[in-house]
Amino acid sequence: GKIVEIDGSSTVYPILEAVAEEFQKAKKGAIKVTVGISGTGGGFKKFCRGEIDISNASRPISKKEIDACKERKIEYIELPVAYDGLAVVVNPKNTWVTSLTIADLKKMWEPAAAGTIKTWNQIRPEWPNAPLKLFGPGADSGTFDYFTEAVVGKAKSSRGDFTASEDDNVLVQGVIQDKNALGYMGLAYYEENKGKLKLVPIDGGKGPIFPSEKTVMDGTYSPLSRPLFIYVNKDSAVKKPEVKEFVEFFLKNAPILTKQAKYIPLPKTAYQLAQERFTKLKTGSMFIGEEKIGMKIEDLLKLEQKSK
Amino acid sequence: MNTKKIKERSIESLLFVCAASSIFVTLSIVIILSFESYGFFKEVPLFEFLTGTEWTPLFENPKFGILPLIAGTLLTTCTALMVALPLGLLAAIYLSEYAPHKLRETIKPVLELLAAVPTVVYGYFALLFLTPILQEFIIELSGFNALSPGIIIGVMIIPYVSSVSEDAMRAVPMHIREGSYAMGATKLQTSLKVIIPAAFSGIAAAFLIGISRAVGETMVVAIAAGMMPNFTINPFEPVQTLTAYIVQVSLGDVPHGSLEYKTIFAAGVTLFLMTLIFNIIGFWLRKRIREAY
Amino acid sequence: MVKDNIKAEIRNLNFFYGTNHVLKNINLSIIEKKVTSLIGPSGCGKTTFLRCFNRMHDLYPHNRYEGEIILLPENINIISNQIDPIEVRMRISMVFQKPNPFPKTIFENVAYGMRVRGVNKKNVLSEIVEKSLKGAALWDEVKDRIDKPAFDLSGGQQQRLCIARALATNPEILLFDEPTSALDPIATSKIEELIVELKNNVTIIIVTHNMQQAARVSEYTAFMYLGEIIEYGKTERIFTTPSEKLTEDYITGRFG
Amino acid sequence: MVKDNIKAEIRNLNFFYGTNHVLKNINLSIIEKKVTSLIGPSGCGKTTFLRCFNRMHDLYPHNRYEGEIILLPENINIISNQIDPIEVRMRISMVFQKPNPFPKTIFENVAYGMRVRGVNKKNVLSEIVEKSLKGAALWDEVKDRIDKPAFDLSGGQQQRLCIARALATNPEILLFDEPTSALDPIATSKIEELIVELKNNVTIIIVTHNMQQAARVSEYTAFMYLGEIIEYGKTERIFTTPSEKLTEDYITGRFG
Amino acid sequence: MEDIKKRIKYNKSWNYFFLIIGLLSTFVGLFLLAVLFIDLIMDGHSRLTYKFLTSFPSRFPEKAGILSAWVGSFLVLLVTALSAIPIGVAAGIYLEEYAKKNWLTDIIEINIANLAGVPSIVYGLLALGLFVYFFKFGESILTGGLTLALLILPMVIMATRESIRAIPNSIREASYALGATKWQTVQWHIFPYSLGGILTGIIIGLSRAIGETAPIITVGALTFIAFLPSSPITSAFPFISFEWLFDPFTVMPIQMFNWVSRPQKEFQINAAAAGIILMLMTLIMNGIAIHIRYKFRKKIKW
Ligand SMILES: Nc1ncnc2c1ncn2[C@@H]1O[C@H](COP(=O)(O)OP(=O)(O)OP(=O)(O)O)[C@@H](O)[C@H]1O
Ligand SMILES: Nc1ncnc2c1ncn2[C@@H]1O[C@H](COP(=O)(O)OP(=O)(O)OP(=O)(O)O)[C@@H](O)[C@H]1O
Ligand SMILES: [Mg+2]
Ligand SMILES: [Mg+2]
Repeated sequence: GKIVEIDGSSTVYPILEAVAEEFQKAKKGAIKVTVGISGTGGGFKKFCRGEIDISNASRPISKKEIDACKERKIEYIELPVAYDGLAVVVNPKNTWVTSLTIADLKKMWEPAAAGTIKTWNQIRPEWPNAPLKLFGPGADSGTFDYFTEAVVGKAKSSRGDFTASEDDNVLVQGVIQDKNALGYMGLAYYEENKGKLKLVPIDGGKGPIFPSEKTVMDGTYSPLSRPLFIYVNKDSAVKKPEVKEFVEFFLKNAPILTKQAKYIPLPKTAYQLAQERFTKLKTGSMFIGEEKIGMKIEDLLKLEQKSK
Repeated sequence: MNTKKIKERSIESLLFVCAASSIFVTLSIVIILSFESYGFFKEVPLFEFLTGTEWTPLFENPKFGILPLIAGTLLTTCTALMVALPLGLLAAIYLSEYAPHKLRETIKPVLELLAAVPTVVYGYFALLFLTPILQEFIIELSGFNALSPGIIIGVMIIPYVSSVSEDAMRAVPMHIREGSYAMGATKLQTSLKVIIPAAFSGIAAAFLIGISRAVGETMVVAIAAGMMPNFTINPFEPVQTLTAYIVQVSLGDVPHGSLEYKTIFAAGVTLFLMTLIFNIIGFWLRKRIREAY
Repeated sequence: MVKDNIKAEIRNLNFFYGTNHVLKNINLSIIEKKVTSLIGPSGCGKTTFLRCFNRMHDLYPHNRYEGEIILLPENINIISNQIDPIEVRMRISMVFQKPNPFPKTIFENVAYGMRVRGVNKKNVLSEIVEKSLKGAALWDEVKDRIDKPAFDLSGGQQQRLCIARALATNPEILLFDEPTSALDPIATSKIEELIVELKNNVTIIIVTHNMQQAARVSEYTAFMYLGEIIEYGKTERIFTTPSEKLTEDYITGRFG
Repeated sequence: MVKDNIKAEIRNLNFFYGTNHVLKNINLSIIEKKVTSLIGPSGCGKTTFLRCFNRMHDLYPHNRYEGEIILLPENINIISNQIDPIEVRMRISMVFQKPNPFPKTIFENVAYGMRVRGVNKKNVLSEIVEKSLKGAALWDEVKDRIDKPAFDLSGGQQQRLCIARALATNPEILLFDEPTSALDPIATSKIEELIVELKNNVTIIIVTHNMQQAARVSEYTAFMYLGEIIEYGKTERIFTTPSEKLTEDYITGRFG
Repeated sequence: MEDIKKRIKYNKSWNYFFLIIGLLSTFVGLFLLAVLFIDLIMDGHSRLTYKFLTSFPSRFPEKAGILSAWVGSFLVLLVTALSAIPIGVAAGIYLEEYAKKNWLTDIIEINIANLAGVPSIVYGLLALGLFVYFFKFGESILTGGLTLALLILPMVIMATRESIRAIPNSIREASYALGATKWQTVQWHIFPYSLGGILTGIIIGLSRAIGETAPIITVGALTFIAFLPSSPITSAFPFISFEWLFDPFTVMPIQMFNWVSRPQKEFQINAAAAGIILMLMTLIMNGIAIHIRYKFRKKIKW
């Protein structure tokens, strides 16, 4: 049978799942879609081995991954599909934290903090001398990569002594159960557990800002908002009509489906630009293997179009 | 006559091949584990692996000290054993010496259901049900900790401990039991003074099976213990076990061939060797009871 | 000659393994400080009968007693529900067909009965153990290895150890179920001698399939068949002039 | 009177369970179409000796034969490694101490030996089954329930069923290991009668602990003690004028 | 005498005390099991509908179902059963009836005892290396089934051996004494008489396998699958297709795991409902096993 094989980020998974479900319904089961949850890194590794048609990613493809793909002569089309904000949360019983700066976050999370930064008052002296319990996604997830890059300045550069889970719900649970906890996760997970978690506004230089659809879309919630992507194998796009159909279906329905999946859609024009990019089979990454923290996707796409 | 013999021979050979296939399984385990971890130990010195107290293989500056994972494993295992060994042994004594025949025959299979519950179910039960209850009593208990999954694993392995110990106690021939009762002993005296000493090696074997199960349990700790490679002996803190680490990495589906991929095999070898020792000691002990009567 | 006192009086004893009616209306008197032997073909119920005396059947479900076994001089019915089987067993000991020492040392085997009774003082125990082993004619053979495992003894020694174990608690009645059937001729004759000696102090009931053995050791003999006592009397008479045809057939080896 | 032919000749037979030397230098002749009985105290090696004849010991590891059991007239040594034990067992059948029917129907139990030999025709089997059951004096009792499970039969019937099963394959020698020790007197006498009848067609060796039984059914008797044949001869003579002291002690019940 | 009576009383009070302790210990686990089950039912009962069984997973929790999961579980178990049972039973028969005592069979024996105690995740690693990467079966039903087969193989072997061991030697001797060969004895006696125990062991093994999560995760089967594998029966010659063996799959515990990690609360309800069904499956299988054991025990009394 015709199968579209997709794998990658657990963050992007709900969007892909929604698309896959609707697509299969629209095709009345003639085309099968599988969506794996291997994490962004895992997804790219399979993608660059040519095992899957589409890799979904919560960060742009990295330099290493670009090389890996090149080695196997895998060409890819990079398509932004949605925005996500990272929510930094604490336990509702935490009365002292009203906002955090990126510097605060760095102090907590940088590798040097391992084993030394153990209490809240080490971050700011006015905070209590209570143990600082950190929760975050596992090291193989795109969220982890993005957060470390935005906060510490280098992807995967993080202290090791925090409680990690690939399952964001487990993180939510961890923060709910521990008064001294702090964690970060996709905004959707916060939205679903609003009553039980306390959202912390982030001061990226322009004063504390809460993540929301608006602040994410207009770029003010920075640097902890990010675009989400899919990467389509060019060969598949060319040779497998079902893949092409799937991607087109995706881009056409993205505004509604991303919202249903609790993510923030890109502006309409961005989807049109992405569609164009796909039609032209434009390969390569706009990010040239590094993240442009805080840059709006729309601008990037436009920029790219102009430069051509 | 001759075709009959050929038939017999070929059937025997076929059956032998099937029996020997178990060796093939073990060999594949050993080969695959050692092949992949050989690659690992080429890059990470064994000494560092065995003595390092930090395990952060997936980070920017990876550290490959297995001790935190071993500590986590031992911590959850010990907690589990503190639950399973006494309860399992007491249940075994009750079932073997006290319970009426009918009751025993009903309870035993029901008790075995404890081991049949999917471990994912147990995992969330530990995290969402048991941990909050425990936190009522132990304030310093983290949301993720070694204690709660340890207790749940303990409950889960009760049937392994109780059923093998019970078998061992019931293997003590009736005439020995009669000898004791004929002296006017009560059931308790008979159990403690005659049955348990006589079934000792079987009970020890049951304990070893329990240990081996507890060491190897995966999903419960992966969900409820916190995935935090923490070099600690405090059961109130989050920890990561060898098994949970393997699951964590598998959930991220690391690419074949990378160093990260090899780390799970290094952890796997460690796990395999740990259980191997327990399994083999347990095997000899069980064999001894079989030969005794 | 002293007058023969009755030690136990069996009245209308019936026994059932579930629905299997194995002992049928047994009436018998056991004479004090004498040896009474029970003979009869395999499966006739000898073992079942013997085990009624110390309530061994209580260990298994679905077993049912009917009737009375009156222990004298107290005049209590030892198979009644009101009587605690543990109390009965403390007064009536048993030696089994197969030697069944505990997997413990020789000392602990013999001391076991006293320990059960709460005696734990080493010197008291030592004394009793020595006395009992002497009583079972085993002391000389084991006195140097009293702390070795009992399993290391030969079959005959093990059986004598079991006798010593039973003696240690000073029972009023001693039950033997084919005590020599697993033993060689020399061990057998040792145990027979022992039984003859023991009867000076204790009432003995012995089940045996060896009629010569019954003739050698016992004063009274009961012949059982299909769960009934066919004939009972002085051993001499039973073996020389049995009054029942069945008894005669059995002792002349016509069947069994 | 016909001349007594020798059916099997045992020469210097030794047998070891691992290192346990159980049969010691046995020499004996088994007479054709006669009953030979083996008597001796428990553990002397009777069963062990009997099981050499159909190589039953081959089923367990570490067992070792030495010497010869020559089957006549072919003059083959049935315990030699060159001889296939299956071939031996097809010619020499055995009936065990405890009846051991298969958990199958009566018919299938008796037919089993033929099925093993590849006979599967229903009418051939039926004929053989009927003949064998008649030969074992069981036909009348079971002919109406030939397709019922064999386990529903009584002990004595089961034992006769096992005899029928053994007869069905027309063995040259029939081995009996205490075939009546688990049976009641009536069943016992039925089987004894059967054995007396069978010897017209087949050579029989029987182990028994009942000396009267040996006297009743056998022409020849061998007395074993501690793995050796102490005395062998006509049954009459052994029981009336034994030449060995040990034999005399045993048959007069001095031990065993 | 009074002394003795006092002593008996003392001994007996300890005895009763222990009776209660023993009873409590036995029931602690069962109590927890009941709590767990009730907890699951409280959470999940509202989703236990026919539709839940016949729907594919969906992003709308109220529409989502476990069709692909239970079909996947069923097919994986089928592969497991077809591969583990013949090999396991054959191995058990060999070891009990054929094997001579030598170093080789000793090794096999220790080895099986050890395999039974190897953590399931190690089997997952083996399968990852062997089936996924070496034989290139991918993350397919075949891989999943074979992985679980490895896991239950020692259980099947042990169950076979145990139930063969329960057959009295007298039956074997009776058969051999009539001149039967080894295989005839096995075929006509050993196998049929031990079948009850073997089946019981197999079903219990399978009921373990159905709940296994870790090794399946290791081989990488955490996937959104909203379709059924290809049909094993085709309309064209030869009417049977083995394509389904190589199809991707999901199984019950994985589906449950997947739902549990969703942000929406309603998915937790789905997870609980899937948990109930999973537990019911294991309960039913265990029930069947108990039934078979009981029936065979009644049929054959040695
Ligand atoms: N636990 C039991 N349940 C049912 N029936 C039993 C049980 N034990 C024995 N029997 C039956 O009770 C009868 C008497 O058995 P018992 O053991 O008392 O005989 P016995 O005279 O001691 O024989 P033997 O000389 O062989 O030891 C036998 O028919 C036996 O089958
Ligand atoms: N499998 C075995 N391994 C080792 N020794 C054995 C084995 N079977 C029997 N023996 C020993 O061999 C000796 C003879 O045993 P065997 O069974 O032949 O005696 P028997 O004369 O038939 O006795 P019984 O009258 O009690 O049946 C005994 O001392 C016994 O302990
Ligand atoms: Mg008896
Ligand atoms: Mg014998």
